[in-house]
Amino acid sequence: MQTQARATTRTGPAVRLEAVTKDFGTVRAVDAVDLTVHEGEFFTLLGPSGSGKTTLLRLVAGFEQPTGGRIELAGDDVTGTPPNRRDVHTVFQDYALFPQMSVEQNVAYALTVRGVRKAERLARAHEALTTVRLDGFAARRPAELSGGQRQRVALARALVDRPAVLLLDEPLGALDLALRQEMQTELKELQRTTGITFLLVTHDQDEALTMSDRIAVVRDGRIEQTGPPVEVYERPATAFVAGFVGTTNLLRGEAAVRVVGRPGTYSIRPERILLTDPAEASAREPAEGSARQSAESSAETSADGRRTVTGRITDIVHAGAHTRFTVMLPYGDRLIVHRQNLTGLPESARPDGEIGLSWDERDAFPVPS
Amino acid sequence: MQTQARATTRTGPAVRLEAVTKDFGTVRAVDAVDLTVHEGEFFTLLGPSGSGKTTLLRLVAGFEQPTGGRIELAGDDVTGTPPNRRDVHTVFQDYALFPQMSVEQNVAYALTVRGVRKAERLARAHEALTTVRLDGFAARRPAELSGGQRQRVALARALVDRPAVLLLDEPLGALDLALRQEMQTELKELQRTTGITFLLVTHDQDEALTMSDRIAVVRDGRIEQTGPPVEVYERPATAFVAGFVGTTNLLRGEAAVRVVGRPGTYSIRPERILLTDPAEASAREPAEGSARQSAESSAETSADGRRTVTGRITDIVHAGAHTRFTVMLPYGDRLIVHRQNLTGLPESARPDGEIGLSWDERDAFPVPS
Amino acid sequence: MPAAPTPGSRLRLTALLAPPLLWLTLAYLGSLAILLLSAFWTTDSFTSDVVHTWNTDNFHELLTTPVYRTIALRTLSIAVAVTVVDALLALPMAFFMARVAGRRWRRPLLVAVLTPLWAGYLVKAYAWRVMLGENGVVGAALAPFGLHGPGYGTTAVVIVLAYLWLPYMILPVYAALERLPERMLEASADLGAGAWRTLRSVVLPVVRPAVLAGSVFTFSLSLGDYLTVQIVGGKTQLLGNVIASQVTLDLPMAAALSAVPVVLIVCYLAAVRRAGALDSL
Amino acid sequence: GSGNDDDKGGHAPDKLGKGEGKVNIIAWAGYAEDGSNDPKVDWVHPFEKKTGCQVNTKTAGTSDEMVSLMKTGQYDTVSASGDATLRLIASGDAAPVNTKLVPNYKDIFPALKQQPFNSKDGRMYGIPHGRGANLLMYRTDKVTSAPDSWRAVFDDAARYDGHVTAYDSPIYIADAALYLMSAKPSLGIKNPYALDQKQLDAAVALLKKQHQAVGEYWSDYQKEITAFKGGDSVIGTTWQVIANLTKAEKAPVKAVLPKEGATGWSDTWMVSAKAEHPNCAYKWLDWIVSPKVNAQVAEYFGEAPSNRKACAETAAPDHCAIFHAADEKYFQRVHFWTTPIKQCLDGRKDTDCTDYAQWTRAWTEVKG
Amino acid sequence: MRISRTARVALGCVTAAGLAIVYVPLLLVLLNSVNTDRSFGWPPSGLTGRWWRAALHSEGARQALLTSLKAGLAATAIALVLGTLAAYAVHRHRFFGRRTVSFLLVLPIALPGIVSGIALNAAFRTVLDPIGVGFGLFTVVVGHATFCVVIVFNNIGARLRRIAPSLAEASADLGARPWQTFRYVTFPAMRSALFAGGLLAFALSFDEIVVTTFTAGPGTRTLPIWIYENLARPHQAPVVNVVAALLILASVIPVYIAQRLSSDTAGGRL
Ligand SMILES: Nc1ncnc2c1ncn2[C@@H]1O[C@H](COP(=O)(O)OP(=O)(O)OP(=O)(O)O)[C@@H](O)[C@H]1O
Ligand SMILES: Nc1ncnc2c1ncn2[C@@H]1O[C@H](COP(=O)(O)OP(=O)(O)OP(=O)(O)O)[C@@H](O)[C@H]1O
Ligand SMILES: [Mg+2]
Ligand SMILES: [Mg+2]
Repeated sequence: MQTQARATTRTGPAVRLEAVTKDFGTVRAVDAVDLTVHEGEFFTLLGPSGSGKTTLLRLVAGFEQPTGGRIELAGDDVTGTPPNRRDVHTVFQDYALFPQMSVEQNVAYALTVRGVRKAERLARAHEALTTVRLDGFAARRPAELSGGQRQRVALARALVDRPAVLLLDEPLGALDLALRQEMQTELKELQRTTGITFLLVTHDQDEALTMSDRIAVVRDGRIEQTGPPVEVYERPATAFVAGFVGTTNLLRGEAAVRVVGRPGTYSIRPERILLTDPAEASAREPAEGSARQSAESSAETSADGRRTVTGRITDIVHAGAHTRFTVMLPYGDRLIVHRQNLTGLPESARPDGEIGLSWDERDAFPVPS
Repeated sequence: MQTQARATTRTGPAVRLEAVTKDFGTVRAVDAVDLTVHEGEFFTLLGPSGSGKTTLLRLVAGFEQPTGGRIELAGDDVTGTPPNRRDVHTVFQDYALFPQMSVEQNVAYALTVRGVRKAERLARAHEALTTVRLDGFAARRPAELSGGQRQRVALARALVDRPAVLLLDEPLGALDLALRQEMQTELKELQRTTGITFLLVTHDQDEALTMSDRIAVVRDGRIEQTGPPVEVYERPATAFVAGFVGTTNLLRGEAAVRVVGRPGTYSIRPERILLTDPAEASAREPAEGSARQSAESSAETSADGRRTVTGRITDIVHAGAHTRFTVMLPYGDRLIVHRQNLTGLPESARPDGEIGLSWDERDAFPVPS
Repeated sequence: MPAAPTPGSRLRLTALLAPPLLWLTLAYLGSLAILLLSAFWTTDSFTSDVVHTWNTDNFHELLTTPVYRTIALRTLSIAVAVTVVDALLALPMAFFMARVAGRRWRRPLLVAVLTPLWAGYLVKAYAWRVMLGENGVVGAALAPFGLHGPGYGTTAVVIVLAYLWLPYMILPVYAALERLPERMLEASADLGAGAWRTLRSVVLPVVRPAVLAGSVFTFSLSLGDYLTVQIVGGKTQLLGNVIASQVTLDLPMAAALSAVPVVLIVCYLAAVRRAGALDSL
Repeated sequence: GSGNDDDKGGHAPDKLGKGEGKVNIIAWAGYAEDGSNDPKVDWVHPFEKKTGCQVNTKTAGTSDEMVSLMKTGQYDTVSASGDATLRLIASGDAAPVNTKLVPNYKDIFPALKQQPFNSKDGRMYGIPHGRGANLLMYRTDKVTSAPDSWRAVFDDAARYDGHVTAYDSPIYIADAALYLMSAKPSLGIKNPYALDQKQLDAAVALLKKQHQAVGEYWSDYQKEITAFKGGDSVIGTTWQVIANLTKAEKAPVKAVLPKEGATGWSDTWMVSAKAEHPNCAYKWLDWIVSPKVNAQVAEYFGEAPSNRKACAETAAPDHCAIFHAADEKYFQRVHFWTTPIKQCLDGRKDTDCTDYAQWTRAWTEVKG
Repeated sequence: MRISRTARVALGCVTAAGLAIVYVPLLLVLLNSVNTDRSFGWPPSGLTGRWWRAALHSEGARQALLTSLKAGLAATAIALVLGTLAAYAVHRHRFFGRRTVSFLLVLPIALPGIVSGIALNAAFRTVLDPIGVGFGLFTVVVGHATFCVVIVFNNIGARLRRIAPSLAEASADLGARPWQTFRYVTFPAMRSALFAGGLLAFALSFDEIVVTTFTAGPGTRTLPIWIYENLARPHQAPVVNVVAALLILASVIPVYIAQRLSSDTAGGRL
């Protein structure tokens, strides 16, 4: 029946959720979510633990039935359809490989249950294993594989009959960093070459940012923001998104007035702040008209739209590719500054040194709180 | 007996391993390791999965007996001493909280077994819980806590009687990124305020780099390099260390000659490479005497010790704080370049654009392979 | 995770639950109900025919005749004693098997413990009869120490019942001990606890539900036994014997007597279930 | 319902029809051997061959079990002892037997016919099978005084503290009553199975005293033999066959019929009132008391045969002598088990006697 | 936990002593099977092989063994089906009264055999008899199956707790219909637990005597009943010893296989 599903002309986006709600007893895990994933897209659900990402994915796969709303796959309403009749496959976080079957049998499973002939089954299983570079491992049992290899078998198993949508629930969560980075590249590559729609769940912002075409940030069963990685990162819709996607300096109330110069809530990314000599900072020319230079503000805005401020470095941590400076401003505000480890560090960038900070005014963007 | 141990004057470093070897049957998990951890130090064992980090920690804790060599704690040979008579406590990766005891009872356990009076026990348990900001949770069971909270209970339990050394086996491995970063800061803070020697095991380079006073990189049961984070990152002793601690461009053989200008194995960190306009790159003045300008080299070295090269951008990934460029050089070498997301990106830094790359000659450092 | 009820899963649940529950209700609970109901009937004293007139004479007699109370108490104490003896034996044995003996030895040891389950209950009881006799093995083994065997009687009953049910206690305790994460023991030692302390604070709480689960068997099997008592009990009689002797003669009285162990065991099970031990059965 | 309804229990057939091809039997262990335990001991297969009636045997351990099994109505015939027969007759579970249809009945010892434990109102309710006495057995090495009275296990029981044994059944109360008949004539016991409340109380008191010296109560061969062999029991009741077997195992024991006489058992093959296979049941009745088979059973089980011609058929020529088969003087001293009922069996009309249910409760109390 | 040498030795001694106590009576049974005496006895008066010969020719023992095997297998089969269904319901679904089900399932084995026996007896008599179903192998099987269910239930339940539910989901996700999921995924994962549970259930049925006594019909003689009848009979006790000895020797095999098959800890759960 999956072949049939594929044969029908697609009449809509790969996945569409309309006002989908899911309650577990009194817990509302998913709360009136609208979501559209386009065909061929690499879409990521990003959110903290317990935000409802897995539940959303399980609703799409059909393991859970929504309490309200409707779910469409390729334009067809599948709200009541059981998992085995949906043209989607899942890569589980724990891989869920069948322990008693060989790698080959695992990968061929979707074909076996559809009654595909043995010869074709094996041919296609090997093709899928080749795609994930595991063609030599067909005869092994899952227990005889390393974590990364298992992950790839799970992938091959889900890809073998080219489902319309592939669902991935934190597929890299159990791997160590080096392997995780390697697998990220591979996954992205695979999605590109197969053209299958990927719907990925993760709580790792790096993973979401580097792999996705679009990201939906989930919080407490609701979607806070949907958009391409750059947009989500550069223009977070809420303070929560700003904080969860990347590190940020959040400034509210008085601190915002003092540092940014305006009341409200503002976010400044640590990597957007430049370290300068304090002398240089004070030498900058203030902007024309002092309306923008409020009395309480400890910072100044120069004519070229850059805002400068001086402070004292309280902590320096060498974090490999960048160094993290913690700078204490007058009035007790604290800013985190990241600086790529290149040459040309100002003299005073040492513990307890007086330092100048400057950023483009537009980099301190307001966020609804 | 722990009180006694603490009462004796310290005569040596907090932990010292001398030619310690541990075999499991035919597997040599730890291979003649020498290691010294000073008092009050935050020391990290960093290495890939299966490298023997946990085994090393367990040898120090006394859960395993070395096959050969000797182990000293504060100058005393403890090679045969059982765990309960060593003045060290462990924070286990899975926390190993006692499920049937309340948080308070868990934390007070070390005091209970030493027969401390109930009133004092409770007072000190609460003090420890306050340190980890969990004073309101004393009556709960471990099962009623979130992952991060459990982790902190485990910490409080190990800290309650101020051991000389605290051993931590991937204590943050099970947490999600946001929580992990928060806990990193907390751990570091705790170590600073208590002055206890921390010996941490991790496979996460970021964690190791940001938290440690010194790092030992472990591989196949041996220590490849020991040193402060900056040193390990900036001056990796081996290609393995260079690759494992941070991302790197490793250049060997012909590629080294073409890119670096000399035969050998070289590492260039992606964040050390500057993106420039290709015009600017070729405008640079070659260094005097063309000895350094070999015929095969596709790069040039300028007078100020900067090496420049041009290539074509094949991939751009916005990774939040930085953007990752993949640049294809003539002859097919590929370089990864990280660039902090600041203003002033060259015109041609777009997909398929011709781009100039430049780096300080010293940033392409040779590594023994 | 158990799935939440949806229309489809509810149907499947019904299909899953119906056969076992029907069986249980029809074959077992129904039988029990019939039995307990018949406790309210009486028997023609001569013909042993059941007279279907509703009355509570049997229970009245049960509660007012001192000998029944004596027997019930004796039975209860024997069941408790057997359970205690088994727990005391099973704990060190299971501990050795699960935690001290090498990995290679575990399976053979377990086989060694389980094999006697097949040897035939009666045969074993008779073997003990021979061993406990005046000139039996036990007497012979104790003689050099100037001691006597216990002879036939309540002590012998406790010994033999404890012997018979020992595997039922070892098995769950062993399973619990084997599942106990090594980490817990290490954590305890790491925090300064010696072996005894660790046993008391960490091992025992984990083992407790398993002991309770095992005790469901040792306790209830002892409570109802009457053959072993016949074989090695000397002149001892337990509830089981009285029920057995009444059953052919006066079924209603036997039914009333049966209510005693039923009530005892249901209470016991309820208590054990509270401790969460039914899951470790 | 009442057990005195004459119509109950059905009627004896006047003539036999063809065998039904099957018969369900309740028997004491050893009464219906089919060679499955010992190929040489088999009188079931020859019966099946001869009559075409397939035999299903259920072995019962006690009289009470037999009664309850008969009540199921699934069985055609039973080898009931005297403590079960009257109950079966009264409840109508057993039917009267037309002895004319059992040719071998004529050779049964007359002393076994028309006894209170196998007949009612002059009608036989079964065919007598065999008999034996409950003897007094003791170990000659431990009991040197050569007792000849039940006093040894009652008033003198304390001498063998912890080593006295007794039969584990309410019917054993009769043994105490029998002893009281001569030891305490003032109680006026005439028949050990007809005790009024006062007499029962006296017997129970005696048994309670005995209880203190009892090592164990026995109910099967095996237990009794091992107990005497091992020395756990040194004195107590026994059956002749147990005595013989214990002696065969080289234990120094001796069994005597004490001067007070003894209780005993006489088994009767009865037919169920609801028998589904009455013809085969009658064939079985005739077969089992035929001289040869009767001899076989008597020898295998260890009892006195009921058919006087059987004495000529025994393998051991002195079997009948050992078991006193034809010794009517011997059996006159034996009071065969009879179910105690409300109407006193000794003919007293002025008082109610205690029934078996009361005995059962008394027995539970004796054992404590 | 580090266990001192002394403690290890002490524990080892207790275990050894325990096992010794477990095996002494069994050895005695073996010994008695070649004892010339007709009844159980100590010390043996001489050695003989005639009981073994008699036992091997004992038609009754063979018949009883056959009956026991039939009853055990049938009861086990029923228990496997019912126990598995119940375990599935309880461990893979949430419903009101979930814990009560496990409680009820435990009852038949927790209540004394004599109570179960007479209850079943009374019920069969009042219900089955009138409709013409007599006591026999069938009633024995019903009785045994009732208390064997919980054994299977516990074993399968323990296994289900350890099988990740995601396996069945993965199968459905890959297009398998429910029965395909059962055939390819669930059943293979449960096989060893089924075997271990079945074996224990069988062992329990095989050695059951009390319930059997009250549920067996005429001519239905299981091995324990045969043993019971023959133990009480002077001529047969040694033959019973032989049968018991054979059982002991033969039982090592299934127990060992069960242990091997279930990589599970205790192999079987009660
Ligand atoms: N079967 C269930 N029954 C009851 N509550 C549930 C169930 N599944 C999920 N929940 C609850 O729903 C909420 C969302 O859970 P979900 O697993 O979708 O979160 P998640 O975003 O995937 O988290 P994580 O990153 O930790 O996997 C949580 O509060 C969780 O406790
Ligand atoms: N008890 C043991 N028996 C046999 N081999 C062992 C044992 N413990 C560890 N090893 C082996 O020793 C080596 C080192 O293991 P160890 O657990 O110390 O690694 P690790 O660095 O902590 O890895 P990870 O990051 O995966 O925890 C591995 O090859 C492992 O398989
Ligand atoms: Mg999740
Ligand atoms: Mg480790």
